[in-house]
Amino acid sequence: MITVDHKDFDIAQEYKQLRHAAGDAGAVVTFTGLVRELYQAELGGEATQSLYLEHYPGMTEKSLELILGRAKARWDVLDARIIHRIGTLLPGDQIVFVGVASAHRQDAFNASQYIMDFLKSEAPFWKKQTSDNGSDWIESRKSDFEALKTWK
Amino acid sequence: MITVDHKDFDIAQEYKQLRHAAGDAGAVVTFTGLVRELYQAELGGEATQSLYLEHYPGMTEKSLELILGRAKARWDVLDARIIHRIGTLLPGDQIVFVGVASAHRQDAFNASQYIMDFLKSEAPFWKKQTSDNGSDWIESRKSDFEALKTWK
Amino acid sequence: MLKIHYFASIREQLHKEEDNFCRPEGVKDVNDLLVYLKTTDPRFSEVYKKTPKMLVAVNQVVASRSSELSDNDEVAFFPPMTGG
Amino acid sequence: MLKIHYFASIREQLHKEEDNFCRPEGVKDVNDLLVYLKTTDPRFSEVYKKTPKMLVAVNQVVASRSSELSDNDEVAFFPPMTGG
Repeated sequence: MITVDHKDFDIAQEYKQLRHAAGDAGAVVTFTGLVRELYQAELGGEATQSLYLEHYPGMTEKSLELILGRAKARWDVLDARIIHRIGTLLPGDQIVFVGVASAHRQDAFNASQYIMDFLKSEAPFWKKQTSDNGSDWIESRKSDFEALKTWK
Repeated sequence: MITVDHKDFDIAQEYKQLRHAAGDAGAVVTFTGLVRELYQAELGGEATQSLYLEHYPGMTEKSLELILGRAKARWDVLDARIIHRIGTLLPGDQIVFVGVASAHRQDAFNASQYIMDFLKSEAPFWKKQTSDNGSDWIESRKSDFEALKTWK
Repeated sequence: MLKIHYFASIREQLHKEEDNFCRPEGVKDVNDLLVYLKTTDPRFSEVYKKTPKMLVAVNQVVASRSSELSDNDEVAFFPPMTGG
Repeated sequence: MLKIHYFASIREQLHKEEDNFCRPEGVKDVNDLLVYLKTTDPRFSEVYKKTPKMLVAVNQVVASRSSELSDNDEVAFFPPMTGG
């Protein structure tokens, strides 16, 4: 199931739901992305005051469904969940959740990492960071494109 | 932190603790292993009634610390957590938890998968399954040894 | 009617979220549309130059410069995605 | 004193969790200990044959057949691990 919403999410509830929906799962992997105070620390960036997340309604859901479908075709997935928040977020806030339940751990790890890697470069979300120095749109990271090569 | 205990664990509490201890985390990955009703479905196994987990007190904690240390040396880990249950468990019960908080998602995914892969073959735990046909010690899976080659 | 969406830095620099107009004669693919927009909208022309990695989607699927356009298509221009 | 632990299927088949005895003369490494146990304990000999993948730990670290033994070492025999 896919949710794109301003609302926050509760990992305990998502985990419970995954276990329930999956039936006889042996492995559940969850990934949660958080707003970092020093989002671009590596680039000498300054402290984040807030992060604004814009998206393309319609295309976002469509692209997440496609990514989820490819992951399910490639690995044995019993149940999977994607949540992505939009709007204004603060440091420490949850941005994104991916949860996968499988019979075996390799499927759950691979599928969740695959979903995150492609979400980064295929799902139409854009981040704008506000810091002491004003506001700036975040540039895509080269390492995010490199990550896609793993899945060839 | 490492815990080996009969007691169950609460993923929400572990996640909260990881976020807190990690400080400025951008990514939290959790892995939870569960008792499957059909543990060895692939081998034509029958339904599990219960699973008994034996361990080697002292060596267990030592080997988990070593695995955790190697993971921390290899990836940027802000905080990590391993919980492994022992004693008698029932289908659907939680067996094992691994949680990793990092600045970036690749570190969190890699470190948690690495910990699980080596936990399987280095930490002295043994599973005994009880089914309609009696009790039997679970055999180690070839795929678990194959998984280690990834990390060479 | 072509429905054109602009997102993120492109939307901000253009000071608009969308354009709606009938597909001009001769605009048969994305490249034609880009030429048309650059010719008729000096601000778009400027933003296009400043966004070398500009992406395009046709009917909510990422497309290439040579993707054909039909009447009633939904086209979107945006910078590389940075979600997650 | 050598302290010897048995785990899982090995423990069950031997009907005991541990053995404690002074290191016999000539028992200098794990292999010597195995020979000693197989000679003195027919049941161990049988279990050893039935457990081709038997592992050994010396002082709580997985060791090889050629690992040297000292007085007061803790030795453990067990099948391949199946945790997680």
